[in-house]
Amino acid sequence: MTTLAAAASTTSTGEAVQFWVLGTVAVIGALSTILMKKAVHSALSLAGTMIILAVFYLANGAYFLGVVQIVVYTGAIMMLFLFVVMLVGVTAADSLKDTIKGQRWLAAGCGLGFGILLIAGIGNASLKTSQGLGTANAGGNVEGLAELIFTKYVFAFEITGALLITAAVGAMVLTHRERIERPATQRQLAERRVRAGRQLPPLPAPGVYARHNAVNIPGLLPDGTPSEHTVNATLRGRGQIKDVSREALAELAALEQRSEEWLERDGDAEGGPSKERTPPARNGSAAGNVGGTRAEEEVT
Amino acid sequence: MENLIGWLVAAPLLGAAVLLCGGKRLDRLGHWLGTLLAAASFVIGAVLFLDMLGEDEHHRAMHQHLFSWIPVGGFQADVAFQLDQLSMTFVLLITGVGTLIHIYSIGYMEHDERRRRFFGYLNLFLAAMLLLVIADNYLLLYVGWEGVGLASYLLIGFWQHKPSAATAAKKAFLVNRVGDVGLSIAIMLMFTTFGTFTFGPVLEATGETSEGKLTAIGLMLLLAACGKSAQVPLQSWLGDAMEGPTPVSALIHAATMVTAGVYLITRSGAIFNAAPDAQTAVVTVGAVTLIFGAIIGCAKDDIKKALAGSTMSQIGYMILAAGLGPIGYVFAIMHLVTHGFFKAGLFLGAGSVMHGMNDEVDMRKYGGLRKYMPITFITFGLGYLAIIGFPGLSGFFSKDKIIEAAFAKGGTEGWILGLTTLLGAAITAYYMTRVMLLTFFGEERWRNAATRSPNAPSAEPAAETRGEHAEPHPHESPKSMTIPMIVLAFGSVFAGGLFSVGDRFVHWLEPVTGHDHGDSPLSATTVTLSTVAVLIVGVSLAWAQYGRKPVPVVAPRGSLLTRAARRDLLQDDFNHVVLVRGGEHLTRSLVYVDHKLVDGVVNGTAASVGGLSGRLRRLQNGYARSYAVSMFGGTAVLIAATLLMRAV
Amino acid sequence: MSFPLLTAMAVVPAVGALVTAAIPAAQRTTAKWVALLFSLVTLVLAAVTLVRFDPDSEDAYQLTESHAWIADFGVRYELGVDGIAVVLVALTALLIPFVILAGWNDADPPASSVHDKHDKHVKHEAADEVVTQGRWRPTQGFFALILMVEAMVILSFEATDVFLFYVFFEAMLIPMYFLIGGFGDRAGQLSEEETATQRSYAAVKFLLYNLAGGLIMLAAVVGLYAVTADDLGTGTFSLQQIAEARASGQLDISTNTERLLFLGFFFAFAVKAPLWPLHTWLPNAMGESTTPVAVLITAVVDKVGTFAMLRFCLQLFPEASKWATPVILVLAVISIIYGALLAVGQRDIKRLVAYASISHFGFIILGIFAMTSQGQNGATLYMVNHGISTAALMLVAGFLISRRGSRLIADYGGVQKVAPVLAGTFLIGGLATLSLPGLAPFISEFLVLVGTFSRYPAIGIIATVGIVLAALYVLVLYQRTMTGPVKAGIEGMPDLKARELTVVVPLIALLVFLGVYPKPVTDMIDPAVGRTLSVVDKQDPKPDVPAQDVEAAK
Amino acid sequence: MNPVNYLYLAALLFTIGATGVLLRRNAIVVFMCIELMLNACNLAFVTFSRMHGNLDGQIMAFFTMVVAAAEVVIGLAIIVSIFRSRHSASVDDASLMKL
Repeated sequence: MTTLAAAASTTSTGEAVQFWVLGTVAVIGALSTILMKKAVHSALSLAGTMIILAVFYLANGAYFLGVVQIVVYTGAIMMLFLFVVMLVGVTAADSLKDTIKGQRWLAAGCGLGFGILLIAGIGNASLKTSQGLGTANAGGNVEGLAELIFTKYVFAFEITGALLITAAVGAMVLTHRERIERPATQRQLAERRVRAGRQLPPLPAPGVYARHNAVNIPGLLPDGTPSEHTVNATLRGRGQIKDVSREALAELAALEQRSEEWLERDGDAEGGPSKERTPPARNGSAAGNVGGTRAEEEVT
Repeated sequence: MENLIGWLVAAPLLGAAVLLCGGKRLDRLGHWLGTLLAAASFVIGAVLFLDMLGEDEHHRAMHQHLFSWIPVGGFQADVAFQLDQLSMTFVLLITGVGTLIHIYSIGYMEHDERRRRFFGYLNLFLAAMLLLVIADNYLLLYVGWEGVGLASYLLIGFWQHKPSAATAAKKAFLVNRVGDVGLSIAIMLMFTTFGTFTFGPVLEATGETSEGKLTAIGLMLLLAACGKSAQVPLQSWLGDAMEGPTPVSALIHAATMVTAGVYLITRSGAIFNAAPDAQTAVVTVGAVTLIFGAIIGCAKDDIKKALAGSTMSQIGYMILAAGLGPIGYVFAIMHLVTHGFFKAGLFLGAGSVMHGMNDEVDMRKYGGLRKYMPITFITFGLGYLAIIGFPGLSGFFSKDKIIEAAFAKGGTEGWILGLTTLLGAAITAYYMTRVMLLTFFGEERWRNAATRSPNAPSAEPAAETRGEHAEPHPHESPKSMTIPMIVLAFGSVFAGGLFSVGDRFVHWLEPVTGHDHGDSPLSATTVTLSTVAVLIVGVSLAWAQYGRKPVPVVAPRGSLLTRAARRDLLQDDFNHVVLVRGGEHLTRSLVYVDHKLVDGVVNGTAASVGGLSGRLRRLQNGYARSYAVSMFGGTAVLIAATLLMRAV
Repeated sequence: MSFPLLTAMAVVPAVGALVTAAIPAAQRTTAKWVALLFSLVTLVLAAVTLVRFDPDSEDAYQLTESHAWIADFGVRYELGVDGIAVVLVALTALLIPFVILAGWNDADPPASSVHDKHDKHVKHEAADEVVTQGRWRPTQGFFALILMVEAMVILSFEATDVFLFYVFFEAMLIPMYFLIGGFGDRAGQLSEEETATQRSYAAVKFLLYNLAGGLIMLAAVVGLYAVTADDLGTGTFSLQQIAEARASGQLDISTNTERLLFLGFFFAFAVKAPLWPLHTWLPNAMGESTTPVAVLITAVVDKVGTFAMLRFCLQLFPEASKWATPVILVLAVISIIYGALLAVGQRDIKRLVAYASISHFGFIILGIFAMTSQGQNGATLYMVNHGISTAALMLVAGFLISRRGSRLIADYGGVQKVAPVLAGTFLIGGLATLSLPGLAPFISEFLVLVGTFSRYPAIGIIATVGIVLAALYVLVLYQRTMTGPVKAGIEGMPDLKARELTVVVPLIALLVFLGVYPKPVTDMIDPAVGRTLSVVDKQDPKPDVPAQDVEAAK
Repeated sequence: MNPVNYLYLAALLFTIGATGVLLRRNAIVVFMCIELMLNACNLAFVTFSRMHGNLDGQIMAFFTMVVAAAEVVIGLAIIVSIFRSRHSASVDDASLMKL
């Protein structure tokens, strides 16, 4: 009953409030969609806008559409977007500074003019009266739609179905990578590498052995500087590399300093070592081991 | 009989064609062929003359219609000939003198390897000249008119390897071309006025037209005459034309071609009679040239150039006479004929002198030659007496008649003209005596004139072949050269008398040109006496200057007038500064304009289009987003449009 | 339906072009002979046409052929010749063999070309040419293109359907473009690369100018169709139909429309027959291309422009033509003087001839628009004579250039001494160009002048100045190149060879013959011109004192 | 309150979405913006159906959703394959239309 009331032609104040609040939010969402630096954020704000739209559908008495909006759009399509964003592993922030000269101002100008035009158009269109969907939705909104779809719009419906299937197939075709030539054998790969002349051995593994083994941590070269090759390109692109070379050195320095202290107070060895040995043990890393071994020597 | 007329032209034309196309194999006897054909055409002329004498004097004109030349609508030009007394006079003069000069050239051009071509050109000239005088319409006359121009171009520039010769030839042709423009405009005027340009109808129709048109035609004809006959202001080419071989100077630039202008004016007498203003113009031109040429003649040291000056002034006489109208036509022609004789003779004499003097042309390096080349001396001397109008010789009669006619013009104009002609006669006497004295009398300056400048103004290549020795050995010329001189000398002695006894010549030409004795303020005798008087003055002046005291080998600086006269009275300088320089600048600048402006406009547009497209191309930067912007903007515009439409 | 002579005349060279192009690269000489053969066959056909053509028959066009082509747009394949067209077709057919003969060696690979200055350069360049463009066959292409041009020119002379004419008028540009851009005489003062760039510049300029004209004309053609469609119900391009409709008053185009259409057509033709200030493509094109091609341009292709003015501009738009006459006459006079003056200023022989041609085209246009029988007869005659005389002069100049390997006048001097025959022919060509009486061009030029003078005296008189200037540039050219002391590089220059003589002598003979007895040609032209004038309904101005009447009075 | 406000909201969202399409270079984000635009349209549809009192608008919205789903599937697939080949999901990197 209440829903019916909501669908009535005269919009209740409640709806008005709802409109103004959510409308504002929707606009903000839309704006942030186009202004956010990172695609992910845009996607999320767009999703928000869509949910609000879904609410508006409901408020306009289009229950079916409202639900579909949430399920299909927000649920499926936006998720699809997110997946793609992840897949593409967006070289994240695409800067908003325009490559084409004046494009931004042109776009803004066009947008503004266009908006003004649209609104002006709607404004001077005579849309005063609005009889609600009361009668149309009398037999239930879904039934009403179904009736139309399967009678009046049946062909359009069928064709749309065909379209969907085609789209699915097309998507598969497009995304499916066709192998044009036989996969290169290991020998060929090796030869190619030699011919290319860079990085003859296989790429070094990420992580600093026995201390870190996460993929996002570059391995260290003998001189202690991080090696670029050790981390995945995507991660590098995202700038999600955790450089630990500094802290390793810092720890070494700290340890030496502590060992100084050890050498000073030589006399008392009771209990102290056990207490002292814990901090190196806490981080079970190479440095730690070194420290540890040295400690054992000291013990013996 | 009338069918023979065509052959007058055909014979030499044939000769020209054969000689010029014949190639080397004709070198051996080419000159004989040429001479033969010239003679042939003279014989034909003579035959026709006799035949003509048979007729009574008003039906002597013969006609021959060969074929319709340019039949276009109302414009009907035929190739047809008309041989009346006037034409006949010219035919005889041209062929006669022409033949003689052919003979002379055989000797003169002996050492030139291109003699065959020379004779070819001479024949071509004869053909053109004859066509000029026997044509029965102005257009055909025009053909001959330009034909002689071409021949003169080829002959003046015969020694083409000499830049001076080539330039002179070009100059002659160009100046003549200016005159030809006059003639062609005259023809157009006739066509528009009378619808035809055949002599008969045009000259008969003059009565019906406005005087203005006739004056215009007359002036245009005068322009043509000035070009061809080297009258002021188009006289400048004649002096340079002396670059050509001497026989050419004798034939073309003394006896025949240069007199074509006189023929034209006399032929168009009817037009001029009806257009007094045009006549005045003619007379003025004649008078001016008369003095102009005479002055130049006094100053030149180059014997041929001096004679050229005198030619100018003598033709000035003729033009003046022709300008006098019916009073003068006959005497103009008469003087023309006598002049043809003695001037040709003089030139041949000069040629003979140069022949004997290693082609030295500077009279100051002659002197005392009478002993060495007697025949030349005598013939030249007779020619000299004739031209200065020594009583009894032909020049006397003709020139005297012209002076009379000038007075007979009547009024102040008559007086002015008369006195001018008298003055001219005096100057003529002066400069001819000068030439005579410098060349044949006085001490032998060529002896001490040890070295001559290797390139004298008109050194002829034959000289190089003969080799340059410091001191020339004057010698008499071969028979082939002397005989024509002798013949011409006879002509210059007796022709005048022959013509004027019992006014034969007057009666002969009257039916064509018409004649009336004006009313001379002076009696014939007074005129004659005054002529003789001025003659004596002139001669004695010259004697005083060149006969008594020795002549410097290097010309003295001389008075301003002399220096101007040496430079053809600055005519050339004027032409050079105004026409040549100006023309060069004009063309240069036009070339620039064409390249930069006319072309630049086009290239400019092309460039701008290219630039524009380049800019537009930048919009297509390949970024999907900027395309999207334009799409979006487009949509916006569409919406705006629809909204506006709904609003309206 | 008799034998389609006109079509045949166009088809033969076209086929010839294909055959020539198909000949394998090796038999270069065969290709030449084949091309020559086909051009000669065309010449024979042209002769037959001349005989079959009856000057004083009533109907405007003879030997007509008419087939439907694009029925929807009333476009028909209509051929037919009047006196003017038949003469010009004959001229084209006559000149092409000479062009081919003259260009006998011009398209050979450079290595085999007699050459003095760029010799090494050219040789090695030729070497890598062989390497690079292996199957490219310049010689075959050259002659094939020439024949192609011939076919198209002939068709555009014969077409009586405006659209058909337009098609070939434009199509002509393509082979011409390749002829100009592809084959230069290796006589430039610059390096091969620079000359190549220059050549392509010239070719592109040629193409752009003419295309621009052509496109404007296309607009006019469409407009014409629209107009006819409006008035006659069904649109047509047929010259006869339109003329008849005009005569019967069934078709009356509003003044402004007519003027616009006229301008559209005239612009194209004015570009083609370079009229100042649209002339600047000609000197480049003629300067850079080989001499035979230059002859082809000025003596044959450009004639289409002037011819089309006479046939289309005047007959389709008489009123507009009269309206535009004053301006056009002024432009023509400017062309005459301007072209002559620039010719005087040139340093390059071929460019000099080019500017001379501009001056001559000025005369032609002057004659056409003087609208007098003398003027138009003269103009048509001028087209023929100018074709022959320019061909003579230009080809001899080409022989000269090929000997010395330079186009600059300054590089020559005293040729007359070493190669008298060459000099002689050159002089005759030059004299023809300055229209000396006794040679053909004199008659046409004088007719044009008289025709103009009788209606527009002032313009006529100004135009006569062109005569003097012509004498100036020709004689200066002759003096600088042929006379004077022998220049270095000239000594031992060979005189004309047999092949070259066979090219030049007939042309000169023709010049002399037409100069003495032009009647056969004028008889052909006169009726056609009369017809044109009647379309424009202009009569010759009457002389104010007809001398005949005077005689009658006596 | 008048349901027209929903339309205004829809317009606003649509414009924001469109602007986002123009602004962002990350293909995925661009896609999200497109989704946003589609949703704005849906809202409009639903609102219209309410105003006209029939369900056709909702049907339209329904179809829009379906089509959007299909479009997203394909689009993302394309993005993935592009990323595989070019190691970037930026729209500008794919500026191959320019020669």
